[in-house]
This record gives sequence, structure tokens and C-alpha cells, in this order.
Amino acid sequence: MTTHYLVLSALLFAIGGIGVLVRRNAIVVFMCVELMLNACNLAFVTFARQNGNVDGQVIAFFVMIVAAAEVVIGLAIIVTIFRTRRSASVDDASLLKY
Amino acid sequence: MEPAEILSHAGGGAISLAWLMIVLPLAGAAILLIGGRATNKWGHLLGVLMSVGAFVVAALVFFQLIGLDPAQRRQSVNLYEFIPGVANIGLLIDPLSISFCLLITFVGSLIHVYSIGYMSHDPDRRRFFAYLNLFVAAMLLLVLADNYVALFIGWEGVGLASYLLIGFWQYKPSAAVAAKKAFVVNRVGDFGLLIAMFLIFAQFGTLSYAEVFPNAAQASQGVQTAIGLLLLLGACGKSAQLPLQSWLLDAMEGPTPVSALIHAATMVTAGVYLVVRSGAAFFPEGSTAGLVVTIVGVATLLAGAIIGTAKDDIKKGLAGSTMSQIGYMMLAAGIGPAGYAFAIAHLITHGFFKADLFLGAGSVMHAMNDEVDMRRYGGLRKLLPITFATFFIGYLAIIGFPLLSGYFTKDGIIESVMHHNAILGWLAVVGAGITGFYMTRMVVMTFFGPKRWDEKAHPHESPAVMTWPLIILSVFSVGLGAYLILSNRLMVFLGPAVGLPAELPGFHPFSVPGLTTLALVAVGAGIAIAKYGRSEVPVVQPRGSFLTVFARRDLYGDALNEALFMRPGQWLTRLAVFFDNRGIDGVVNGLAAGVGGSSGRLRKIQTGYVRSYALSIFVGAAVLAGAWFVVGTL
Amino acid sequence: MITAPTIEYFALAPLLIIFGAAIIGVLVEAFAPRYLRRAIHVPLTLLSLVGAFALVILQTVRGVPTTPAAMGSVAVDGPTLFIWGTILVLSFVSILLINDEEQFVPSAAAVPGSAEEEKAISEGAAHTEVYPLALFAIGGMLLFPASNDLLIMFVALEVMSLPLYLLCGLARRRRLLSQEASVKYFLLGAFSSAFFLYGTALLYGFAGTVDLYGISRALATAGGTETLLLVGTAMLGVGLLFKIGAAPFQAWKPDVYQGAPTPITALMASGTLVAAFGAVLRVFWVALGNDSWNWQPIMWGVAALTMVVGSILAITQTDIKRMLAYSSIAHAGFLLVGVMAVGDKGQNALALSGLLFYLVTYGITTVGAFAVVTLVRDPGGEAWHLSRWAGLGKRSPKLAGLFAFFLLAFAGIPLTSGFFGKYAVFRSAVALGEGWLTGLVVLAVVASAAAAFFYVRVIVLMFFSDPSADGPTVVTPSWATSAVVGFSAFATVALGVFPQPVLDLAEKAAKSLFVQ
Amino acid sequence: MTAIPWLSILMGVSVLGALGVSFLKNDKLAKQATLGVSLLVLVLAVVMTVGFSPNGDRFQYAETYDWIPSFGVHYAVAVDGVALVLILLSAVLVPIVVLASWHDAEQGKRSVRTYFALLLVLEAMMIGVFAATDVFLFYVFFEAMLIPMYFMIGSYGGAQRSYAAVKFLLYSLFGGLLMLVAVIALYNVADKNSFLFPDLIGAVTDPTTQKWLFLGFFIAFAIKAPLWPVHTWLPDAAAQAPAGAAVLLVGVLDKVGTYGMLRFCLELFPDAAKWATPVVIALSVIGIVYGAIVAIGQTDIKRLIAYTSISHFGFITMGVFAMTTTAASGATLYMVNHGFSTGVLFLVAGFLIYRRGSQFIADYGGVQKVAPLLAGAFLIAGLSGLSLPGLSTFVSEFMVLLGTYERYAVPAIIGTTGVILAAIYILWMYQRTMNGPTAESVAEMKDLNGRERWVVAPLIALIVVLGFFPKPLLDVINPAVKESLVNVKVTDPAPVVAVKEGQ
Repeated sequence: MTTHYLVLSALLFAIGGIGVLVRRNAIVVFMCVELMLNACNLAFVTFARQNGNVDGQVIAFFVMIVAAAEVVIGLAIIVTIFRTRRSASVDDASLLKY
Repeated sequence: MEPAEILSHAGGGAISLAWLMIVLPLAGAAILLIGGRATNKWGHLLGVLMSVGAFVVAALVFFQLIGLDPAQRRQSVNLYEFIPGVANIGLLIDPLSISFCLLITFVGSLIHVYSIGYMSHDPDRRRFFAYLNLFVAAMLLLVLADNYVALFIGWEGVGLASYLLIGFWQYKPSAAVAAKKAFVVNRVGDFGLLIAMFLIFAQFGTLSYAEVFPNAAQASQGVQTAIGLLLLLGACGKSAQLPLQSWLLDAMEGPTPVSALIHAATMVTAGVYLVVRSGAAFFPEGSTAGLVVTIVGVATLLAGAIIGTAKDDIKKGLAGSTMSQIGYMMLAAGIGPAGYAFAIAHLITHGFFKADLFLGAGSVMHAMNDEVDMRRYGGLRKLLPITFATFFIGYLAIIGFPLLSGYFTKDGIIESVMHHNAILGWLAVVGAGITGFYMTRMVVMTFFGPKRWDEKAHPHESPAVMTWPLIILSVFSVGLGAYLILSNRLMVFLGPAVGLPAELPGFHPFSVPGLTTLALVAVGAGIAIAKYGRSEVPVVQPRGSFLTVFARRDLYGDALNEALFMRPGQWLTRLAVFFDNRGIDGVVNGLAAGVGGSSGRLRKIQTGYVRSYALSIFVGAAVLAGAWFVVGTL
Repeated sequence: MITAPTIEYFALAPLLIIFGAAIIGVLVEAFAPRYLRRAIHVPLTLLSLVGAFALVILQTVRGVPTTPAAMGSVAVDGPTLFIWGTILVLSFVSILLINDEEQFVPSAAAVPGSAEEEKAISEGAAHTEVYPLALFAIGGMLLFPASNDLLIMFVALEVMSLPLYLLCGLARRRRLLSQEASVKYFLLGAFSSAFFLYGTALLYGFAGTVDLYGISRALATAGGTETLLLVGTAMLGVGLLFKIGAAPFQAWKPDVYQGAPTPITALMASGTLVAAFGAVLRVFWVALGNDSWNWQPIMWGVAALTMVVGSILAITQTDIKRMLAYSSIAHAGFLLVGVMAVGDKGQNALALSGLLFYLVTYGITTVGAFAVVTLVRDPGGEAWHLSRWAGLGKRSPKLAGLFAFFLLAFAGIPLTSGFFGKYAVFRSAVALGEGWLTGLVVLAVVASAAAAFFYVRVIVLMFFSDPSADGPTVVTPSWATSAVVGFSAFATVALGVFPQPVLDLAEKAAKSLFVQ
Repeated sequence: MTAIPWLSILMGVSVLGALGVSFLKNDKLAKQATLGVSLLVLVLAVVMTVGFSPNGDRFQYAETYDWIPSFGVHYAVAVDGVALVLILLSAVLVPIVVLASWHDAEQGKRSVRTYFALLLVLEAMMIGVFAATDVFLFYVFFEAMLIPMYFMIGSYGGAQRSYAAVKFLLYSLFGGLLMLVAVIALYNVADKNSFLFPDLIGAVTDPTTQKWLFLGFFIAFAIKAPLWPVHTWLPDAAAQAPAGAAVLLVGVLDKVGTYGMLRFCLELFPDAAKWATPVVIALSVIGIVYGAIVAIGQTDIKRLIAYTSISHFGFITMGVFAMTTTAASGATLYMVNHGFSTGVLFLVAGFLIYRRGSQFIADYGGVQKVAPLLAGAFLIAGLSGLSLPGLSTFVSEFMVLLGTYERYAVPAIIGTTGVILAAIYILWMYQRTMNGPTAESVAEMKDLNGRERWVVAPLIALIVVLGFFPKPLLDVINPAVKESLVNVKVTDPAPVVAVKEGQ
């Protein structure tokens, strides 16, 4: 029964991961990361259900908080670099290499 | 009779002071070399003094020795421990070594004296005398050593001295090359000598004569032969025997007194000494090693003689004859106790008359401002009467003119070899004939006939300091042979050291071989006179027949060495150097370069695109998960 | 009916001090006038670090607690205390470097080269936020290795990382690089922490708890072949290995180290590495300890790859900081060798003490090296290109000598701390007596021979090649910086000649191992 | 046994001297100070040697203190005969080198006093490495030694100096790190919680383990020695290093390799050593011949000398692994003699090169005419290089070959060809540089000045004296070597023919 949710979370995680790999826009990339975090949340909740304890639910809350904090930091960084480069493409930021 | 046992000297008398023989000239050399220019003024005198001093000591030791009962005449004097458990430095005083000592110090001293005059104009005369002293010291150590290690030190010491003296005029490239060649060729011989020592030590656990000789027989036949042959290789190097003869002729680059002392009278006979010394142990009568020695001897005596026939350079002619004469000694030394005495006797007389000849030649060169080409001599007997007289006596001695030294000793050798092996004997006779030819040729070209020298040269007799040694040497060249051979004086004297043959040989002046020898010598001399005395001698060397060229080019000995060793050697060297730089070092540097290169390529994977980094993480995660799965489910 | 949790405040005091100070710092930013802020921040930060350190000492003296604190979610045990002490010391010296405002952008918001930046510079504006940010990061570092369940560990990870993401973007010079470093670090960090979290989720599913000991208990009963477990540990591993910069997750390290302000690089290269290794050890030894035969082979591959990649790629680097980044990767590889050397209790203690000692020596030397880097400057900032270092040995022999000394320590030459660090770890690995691990040690020494090449290369540049006319100037160091360099040099020598005291501490800390 | 910690004093004096020198402002003063310190060390070393009783305990002047208890590491120093003579060698060479390199450091326009300070540091480490009786301590010195030498080559060497220095360092480091693994493993296998050499003897019994550990140690030593085919760093390093450093490098540092083989490879892993002997002997023989042949083909004086050393190290390793008393003692003596003879050879070559400014043989010719003393010194040095009897090198080479022949006849015979080749490379070099018509490029060459004579004279004196009277050294060496061979459990082969004591 819970397997469906797990499969879904796995799918979401995979989608997020692929998204990070294929999308150029920093914001979108970042959103894909958030998607992965949420996939995790789904998994936590599912397992909480499976194991019949609430830890998973609680963890999900923690994760949301952390994700929120991450958003703040992330947007700040992305905005700064956007202001400098007038582009939010992660591929433009490739001075550091080799 | 077997050689007497070697006793350790109880002490007392001149014998316990024998070390002075070595130390005196050594000190002389040291003082002159370290003292430097300060000693220039009196250096040569010190040199002579030290050499004469050594002679005096030798004489004293000699008299103490003959005072002893024959069975007591082998005394070893231990000086000090050299290499603990391997060898000491010690002296062996016995008839054999003392005879050498007398020869070396006496002839040596005469040549020292002679050199005062001969080198008077040379700025480095002091250094010359230092080297001469060094040589005398080393040579004495060689013959006095009571074990092979000490002998080897002397052996190499004389080699060094010879190197230094051949290259004395080192600014002449020819001299420098000759010196190096002499040393290197000698090292080939030393190689043999060294291996012989290792083998002896592995066999007997010692290198001292006293312990090796008595037990030599216990070693297996093969080992004995091997040791013998290896020693022979060493002897060939020092004594310029085939196949290591090539250095001697070039060695004539050195000042003439050097040629007289080192490359005629003493050093080159060290090989004979080695064979005779080890003879009872490793070259017993009828042994394979002994046979090889005789063969080498005969081959060399013929080769030397043939070379001598074609040389126009008076010194090289004499050098060829030296080879040949040492060939005789080797031949005799190879046949065992019957020959030892004759070998040594010939060695001693040869020492005198060959030194006489060389110094005479030197006197001639001195007169002809260092011209050595006999074709530019001629008719010198009037201008250099003393030199001529002495040279002529030496000449008669060497060709074996009846009743002169060479006659007795060489004839003795031929006689004894005849009994041993007729073929070798007759070959030796032939050699004698050739000797007659080339020596006569030399005398005729130098002293007789019209003068062929150019105007600038105005020959003059040498000063007394040079002529007196000549006179003394020639006196000995006349009488010494008879003294040593008649009534087997030397043989009996040497008996305790080298053993005696079953029955002592008598002296048969009119034996077939003896007469034939005389006849052949006469013939040879006749031809020479006919060819060079009667007819005009061209000043420029004619091309000459194939045979002449063959002889002139030292029987192509050098060509052979070059083809066999030098060229391949140079090749090998170049190859090795290339291999080292490109091959081994190439691998090393290649490895380094490879790492660097891979680094240069690998760093490209760090593209700088964050998404590719993410990809590597993603893939890495997948791989890790997969790996975990594989490992976990195994 | 919920019972109030029991919190061992004394045990957690160091954490609380740091976080408290951080919060005060934020308040200072909010209320204190601009000209006062630095004057308040610096002493506040340093004092809090000192205080925390003092408490750590006190606890060590008072005796190490044998049970985890805060309802079993934070484990304050011997190793933790040692790691805390190490991190606090390293942070202290790093803060001294951060103290040099030349390193930081006056106004991060201003576009590089824009008018407002000019203005900000002329006003002498400064981001004094760096201090509280740094404190938060340090707090995270302290919590990370101490956290006894995966949730806390995740939170700690983020608390440690988020401020660092920001700090990376605050370099005064080469701001484009700095911002790029920041964004890369951020994206990749978030990405990897997502993996960490997913792994946590799967393990939660497997064990029904995120408590490390609970997981190990579940392992003991269930055996090690559950899909959830296998995939979960792999994902978790990704998150952790990313933090220590092990291949193939090392890509961020060179970029970030190069772009970030050097003092921050120093903090990351020393403090973060120590913290991350603490966490790695806790997870793999406590949670997966019963499962070692499963992860050792994989760790083997990772370690081998890491040390090879680090050493090889470093050879052709031309940026000094980038080179040090790769060297740090290589060192991570060497440290992983120790992580694998698990066996019986004694063996574990041996390995653990070795690792702890290695972390101390490496951290200190690293800070020193980066401190030197901050001093060699061109008109346009630090002389980052190696060619600029040519002939430094003649212009300022003392500094060059010190740097050369640090490099030799990295290379692990005897009579430097680095040698004993390597020795301690390799020794524990060989002591396990397993062929495969000894083989890895051989590979490690070969790698360090290769690594020696690029350390030596810098020495060649500094000493054997002649200085260029317009070579970089060596600024006279501030008291803080010179203190840092001096301290690091002293420690590198001292630990290289008399390592025994610190070894004793490490062994004492390791003896009790991690609490369960 | 005396209570005075001689060895620590020796090291301490050098180290303090180094510190002092590095703080001196005035270069000239620094030189004189260095000379003074090194002479003091020499005197102390001689005094120590006098107090050494050859037939007493094997290890004397022992000091043992815990250094790193948790690693089982001690600061443990002591000397047996072998170590003693090598320490003496270093102590003799350093002051001479100081005197010889009086002006070397100035050429590079680099800090003079650093050079001399490095010299003293190096001396301390050389003493330490030979004196260490704790394997770990030995390793520490073994590796740490590289650094001062690395700086001496790299900062004060010739045109290719940094290449040579790096090559030298990495080569040695590579071997050293492999050895490190072996050292660790040795500690664990032995399981004595101690690195003290005496504790470790016979501690490793399992043959396979022995072989691995032996390899770990041997490779490091083979690189250090250097043994063919891992020798290629030496010619570069020696050719680029300043003459003084080259002397210490070839004369002493490389001896650590051969010393290590004798002391550690043989005694700690006797069975493995015997197992490896055929290979090692083969490599040594190759080294002897190969080194000599390549030396003949060199065009650069210093490289040539370096290759002759490779040939000589072949002799030493052969002697060590022949495992007969004569050979091993010979090898040990060879280490010392080679130090002196190569030392003087490098130094005289250095004087020559300093005057002419070129290392290429082709740039010389007829020097003997203008600088007879220089030429004479060069000749004597060369002759000792071809181990002429009467010079110290002969004794050792003879002993090595003699002793090797007892057990391995064929290698000994092949090795003896080195005697011929040596004559060629030395005399040919001498002929090309010193003989023949004087090249105008050297026409103005000055002869040895006072300082240089003081450099050459003592060495030549030593070579000659030891050539005729090696007993004092051998009396010190022999007992120590016998002891080691006892630990290796080998006995000398008896002579085939039982000789009844003659006389």
C-alpha cells in the first residue's frame, strides 16, 4: 500500500535530480533541489505511516524549516550573482575550472 | 731436489734490515715529490744516493745469506699485519729474490748515474729521479714480497712508475697515449693475477708463499693448472709476452734510461720472476701450465725477433729484441727446474747487456739530438768511440758471440729446452739466428757505412757521467755469463729457492744445437752486412715487401687489438650511454611526464559547469548505490 | 501525555555558548551603530570561542559522559570533545584571519565595479555579519560530529553550510569568482544534502528510527541485505563524502576554495573537514559498524580514487589556493584509509586516535598555509598565480621558509607534524593486518610521493628560481595574522618533534570510542 | 662504556653550530665559525673513537630515552664498529668540504651562511642516521636528511639544479615512503611495542612477511645507494650539486643505503636476504660493469665521477650480500675509503671546474704543464678511484672481491673486469684533461692555492696511510661485521685445502 507513495517519492526525487542536471536557470535548478527535499518529506511521512510512529511527520516539519532557510540564502546568492551578471544561467558562471 | 722450506727469520744481521732496501728509495721518491722545486738542485743526487744505498743493503743481505747453510737460505721477515686474516707485509729473502735485488739495485744505480747526464737539460729532472726511485722501491717490494698480496702491491707499483715514466714527456700526445696503453694492457694481466689470488685464497685460505707452496700439490690438478694459467696471464702483461705484447713498443716513448731500466733490464722480467717463483707450485715439470708457458715463450721470442728485423727506430728495434729475449726466459722457465737457473741467468745477463745497448742507443740519440731513425745515422763509430765500443760489446753479447755472457746463458736455455722438447728447442735456435740478423743490421746501420745524418746535427761523445755506466755494464756483459753458468754456480745457488733438476747439466760447447746456433747467427749477421753494409741504405724508408711491412707493423698486433677490442668497446660505450640516457632515465622521466600529462588531461573534467559537477555527484550516487547493492547482496 | 525532555545543559554548554554568541552578534548587527560593530564582534566572537574551549577542557577534566545527551540526540563523548577542541582552536585562528577586513567586500549587494561599490569602499563600509555567520557555521561544525541521530545531523549540516555559502561570496577581490564559488557551493551543497536527507528517509524506513544506535540495532537483527538499507546508506554516504570532498564528489572543492575569501577557505579547509570527518566516523562506525564488510569495499574504491585524483590533478595547478584544495582532497583520501581500519575495540581506538591526530595536524598546518597566502599580494589582491611566487625565497626568506615548511608538512616529511599524522593513520590501517588495506596504504604512500611533487614544485619556485622584477609584495602581517602563522608554525614543529602529549589526548579521547 | 653522551654531544654541537651560523650577519665570520664547529666535531669524534673498545660490547656509547611511547619510538643512539667508522668519515669530510666550498656559495649570489648552516645540519643528521639504533629514529633521519641536501643542490647547484634537486628528492622520497610501510609493518609483525633494533632482530619469522618487509627496506636502500637500475638520479644530482655537496652526497649520504642493507636488510630479515642474494649480486655486478662502461663514455667530468661511484657501489653491495666476513668487512671499509677517494676526486674536479668554468672534459687539455700540483692531486685521486694498490681503495676492493669469490666465484670474476675498465675511464679522463699540449683556454690556470692544498693534503694522506696500514680501521670493523653475520646465521666457507700451519 505505502509502496506507491515510496515510488512516487522516488520519482519526485529523480525528477528533481534530473532537473538539476538539465535546467540552466539557477532559480529552476534550486527549485528542483527543493523538489528533492519534498520527495524526502513524502518518504518520511510514508515511513512514519508504515512504522506507525510520528517521528517521520516531525522530521518533515524540520525539513520544511531548513528548506525555508535554504531558500532565503539561496535566493540572496542567486540575486547577487544575477545583479552582477545580468543572467541567472548557471552555465555562465564557469570561470572557475580545471 | 725440492725447494727448501721457508723459515721465519730469527732476526739479527742485515736480513732483518732488508726492508731498508725498499724504504730508502721510497723515502727518496717521497722527499723529491713532496719537497717539490725546493729539491731541484740536489734532487738527482739524492736519487742516486738512495739507489746506491739500496744496493749496499742488498749486498750486505746477500753476503749474510751465502754465509748460511743452503737449507737455511729461505728466510721470511714479517714486517706488519696488512689485512687482518688475509695478508701481512713481509719479505722473503732467498737466493732468487736476492739475485733480483742485486740486479735491480746495481743496474738501477748505474742508470741513475747515467740519467744525471742524460736528463741534465730537462727542467723536470728532479721529478724524473723521484719516479725512478719509486720504481726501484716498487720493484724491490715485488721481488722481496713473501706473499702474493705484497707482490701485487709492488707489481702495480712498478706499473705506476712505468706509466709515469713512459708519460714523462706527457705534453707529447703520443707519450700520454703510450703510457695509458701500457697501464691498461697491464691491467688485463693484473686481472688474471687477481683471479689467481682469489682462487688461491679460496683453495688454501692464505696467500703467503710459505703456506701455499708446500700445499699446492693437495689442490686438484685442474685448479693447479687454472692458477698457473691465470698467473701466466699476469706474467704476459708485465713481460710483454703474446698476446699482451703490444704496449712495449709504444713504451719507447719514455726517456731512454727508462727504456733501459724498466722496459729492458728489470720490470719486464717480473713475469719471468712470477713464473719461476710459483714454478715449483703451479708450473711443475711437465704440467700443462708449464707447457703453455713454453709455447708463449717461443711464440714471443720469434715474434719479437721478427719485429726487430724491420724497425728503423733504434729503440723500437731494441724493444723487439727485448720481447724476444724475455721469450727465451719464459721458454726456459716453462720447462721446470732444469730451466729456471738458465732463465734467471739469461735474465741477469740480459739485464746487463740490454741496458748497455739501450744506454748506448741513448748516448747515440743524445749525440744526434734525439734522432731515433737509424736510416739517418751511419758511420758514427769514429765520432762516438766509447759508445761504439760498449754498444758493440753489448751486441756481441746478445747475439751470443762465443764466451760472452749471452753465449753461455742463451746456449744454456737452448740446450735445456732441447732435452725437454726438441721442436721448441729448434725454434729457439731459429730465433737466435734472426737475432743475429737484426742486431747486426742495427750496428751496421748505426756505426758503419757513410754518414746519412743532415748538417744540423754534429755528433759528439757523451760526458763521462754517461759513458762510465756504459763501460761498467759492458764489462759485465762480457764476463757475467761465464761466471754464472760454468760449474752451474747460479743453479746451485738458486737451488734452495726454486729446486734443482735430477742431475745437474754439464756444459757442452760443441753440441749440435750449440754449433747450429752459432752457424745460424753467423748467417744472419752475414745477410745483414750484405744487405746494409755493402749496399746503400736509403734515408727514407722503402715500402718494403709484405713481410717487411708485416714485421714493421708489429705483426699487426695493434690492428688486431683495435679490431677486436677498441672498436667494439667504443661501440658498446656509446650504446650504454645512449641506453642510460634514453632507456633507463627515459623510463623515469617518461613516468614523470606521463603523470603530468594525465594530470593535464584529467583536470579538463573539471569543466567549471556546476551542472556537470551535479552530474558527477548524481552518477557517483548511482554507482555507489549500485556497488552497495552488489556488495550487500553478494 | 508528553514528558518534558531532559537536557544536559552542561554537556551542551559549548554549543549553547557559540550559538548564543552568534545570536547576540545578529542583535549587534541590528542595533549597534556601524562604527562600533567590529569593535564588539571581534572580542565577542573570540571570547565565545575561548569560553567554549574552556568548557570543553573542563568537561574532559570532569570526565567524559558515557551516555548521549538531550534524549540521546547529541553525543558528547570523548571523540566529540576532542573534535570540539580541535574545531574551536582552528576556528579561533581562522577568526583571527577573518579579522582582516581587507579580505571582505564592503557591500555584497553592490555590483562589482559599480558606483555604489566605490561609495561603499570610500565609506569604509564592511560586512560585519561575517562574525555571526562564522559563529553559526562553527556552531554547526560542533553539532555535526556530535549529533547522534540523523535528523540532528542534517540540521547541523545545514547550519554549518548555509552561512558558509554566504561567506564564500564575500571576497573583496575577484568578486565574480567569489560569487560563482558561492553559487556553486550552494547549489551543489543543497543537492548533496538532498541526497543525505533521502538516505536518512530510507534508513528511517528500514530501522523505524533515525537514531544511530537504533539503526545499528536494527542492522544487527535484520542483517545487511535490505534494499532500503543499502540504497539508504549509499545516499547518506553521498551527502557525507561530498562534505569531505571525496571523489567523485570532490568537484566543488577546488572551485570553492579558490573563489572564497582566503580566511573562509582556511575555516572550511580546517574546521569543516574536521567536522565532516567526525560525522563520517560517527555514521559509519556507530550506525553501520555492524555492517563494515559491506561498506569497506566501496570506501576502498572511494579512498583510492580520492587520493589519486587529488594528487594527480594538483600537479598541474597554477592557482595556489586551487592547488591547496586538491591537496586537501588527497588528504581526505589518506584519512579515509583510517576510516576503514575498523576491527575489535582496541583496533578501533587505534584507528580513531590516529585519525583525530591527523585531523589536528592537518587542520593547523592548513590554516597556517592559507594565512601565508593572505600575505603575498599583488596590486590586484592576493598573488594567486604560482608563477608570481617565483623567487619569493629571496625577497622574504622568512615567510617563504615558513610556507615551505608547511608544504613539507603536507608532504609528510619527518620532523613535521604531517609525518606523524600520516604515520598514525597508516599505522592503524596496517595494524588491521588485512592485505587489502595494507595494499591501499602502499597506494597511499605512492600517491603521497606523487603529491610531494607539487609541494616541492612550489618550493622550487620560491627558492630555486630567480625573482621577477615586479614580483608580489609581501604585506607586513597584522598582529592577528602573524599570530596565526606563528602559532601554526610552532604547532607544526612541536607536533613534529614531540607529538606525544597530543597523541595522549587523542588516545584518551579515542579509548572510550563513540557512545552508543 | 662511558657516561658521557658522546653521540648526542656530536649532534648537538653541529645543530647549535648551525643555529649560530644562521644568525651570524657576516659571511666571512660564518664560514670561519662553521669551520670551527666542524673541526670541533671532528676532534670530539676522534676522542670518542679512541675511547671505543673494538672487542667490547657491540653497541657502545648507548643512550636510550622514550621519545614517542605510543608509537614505541625511542631516541636511541649507539655505535658499533661499522657505524663508528662511518660517523668518523662524515666528521672528517665535513670540515674539508667547508674549506673546499669557501667560495662556492658566493657564485649563486645566494645567502652564504645558509649554505654553511645547512652543511652543519646535514652533518648532525649524518651522524644521527648512522648512530640511530631505533629503526624509527633511523627512518626519521633517513628522510629528514633529504631536505638540507635538497636545498643545497637546488639553491647552490649548476644550471640544471632544480631539475636535479627535484629528481633527487622524489626518487629518494619514493623509496623512503615504501620503506615507511615496511617500517610500520615491521612494528606490527614484531609486536614488541618497540622500534629498538636489538628487540627487532629475529622478530620476523614468517618467510613471506620477511620477503615483503625486506623488499620495502631494500628498495629504499637500493635507490639511496644507488644500485642499478635505479641510479639515474645520482649523475644529475652529483653533476649539478656544488662540489662540496656532491662530496657529502656521494661520499656519505649514499652510504646510508649500503649501511642500511648491511645493518637492517641482513640482520632483520636474514632469510629473505639470502633469498634475494642472487638477484642483488646480479644487479651489483651489472652495476659494476655498466657503471664503468657508461663512465667511459661521459663528456662531463662530474657525471663521469658519479658513474664511477655507481660502479663502486656495485662492489659495496656485492660485498655486503656475499655474506662472508672478508667481503662484508671489505664492503664496510669500502664505504669509508670510497668516501675519501671520491671526495678528493670531486673536490679536485671542483677546483678545476671553478677555474675554467666548464664541466666538459673537451674544454681542458695539458693542465699538468701549467698546474702540476692540481694535476698531481687529480692523478692521485684518480688512481685511488681505480683502486691502485698502496692506496686505501685497493684494500677494500680486494677484500670485497676476495671474499665474494669464496662464495660466488663467477660474479667476482665478472666484477674484477671492473678493475680494467676503471683504468680506462680514469686514465682516459686524466689524459684528456691533463696531458697533451696545453689548451690556450687553460693556459692561464693557477695552481692550487694554500687553502686548496689544505683541502687535498689531508685526504691524500689518509688515502695513502690507509692504503698501507688499514689495520686500525679493520680492527674496529671486523668484530662488528662478525656480529652482524652471526645474526644472519652465515658462516664463511672453509678453504678447500686444509693448510697445515706453515713455518
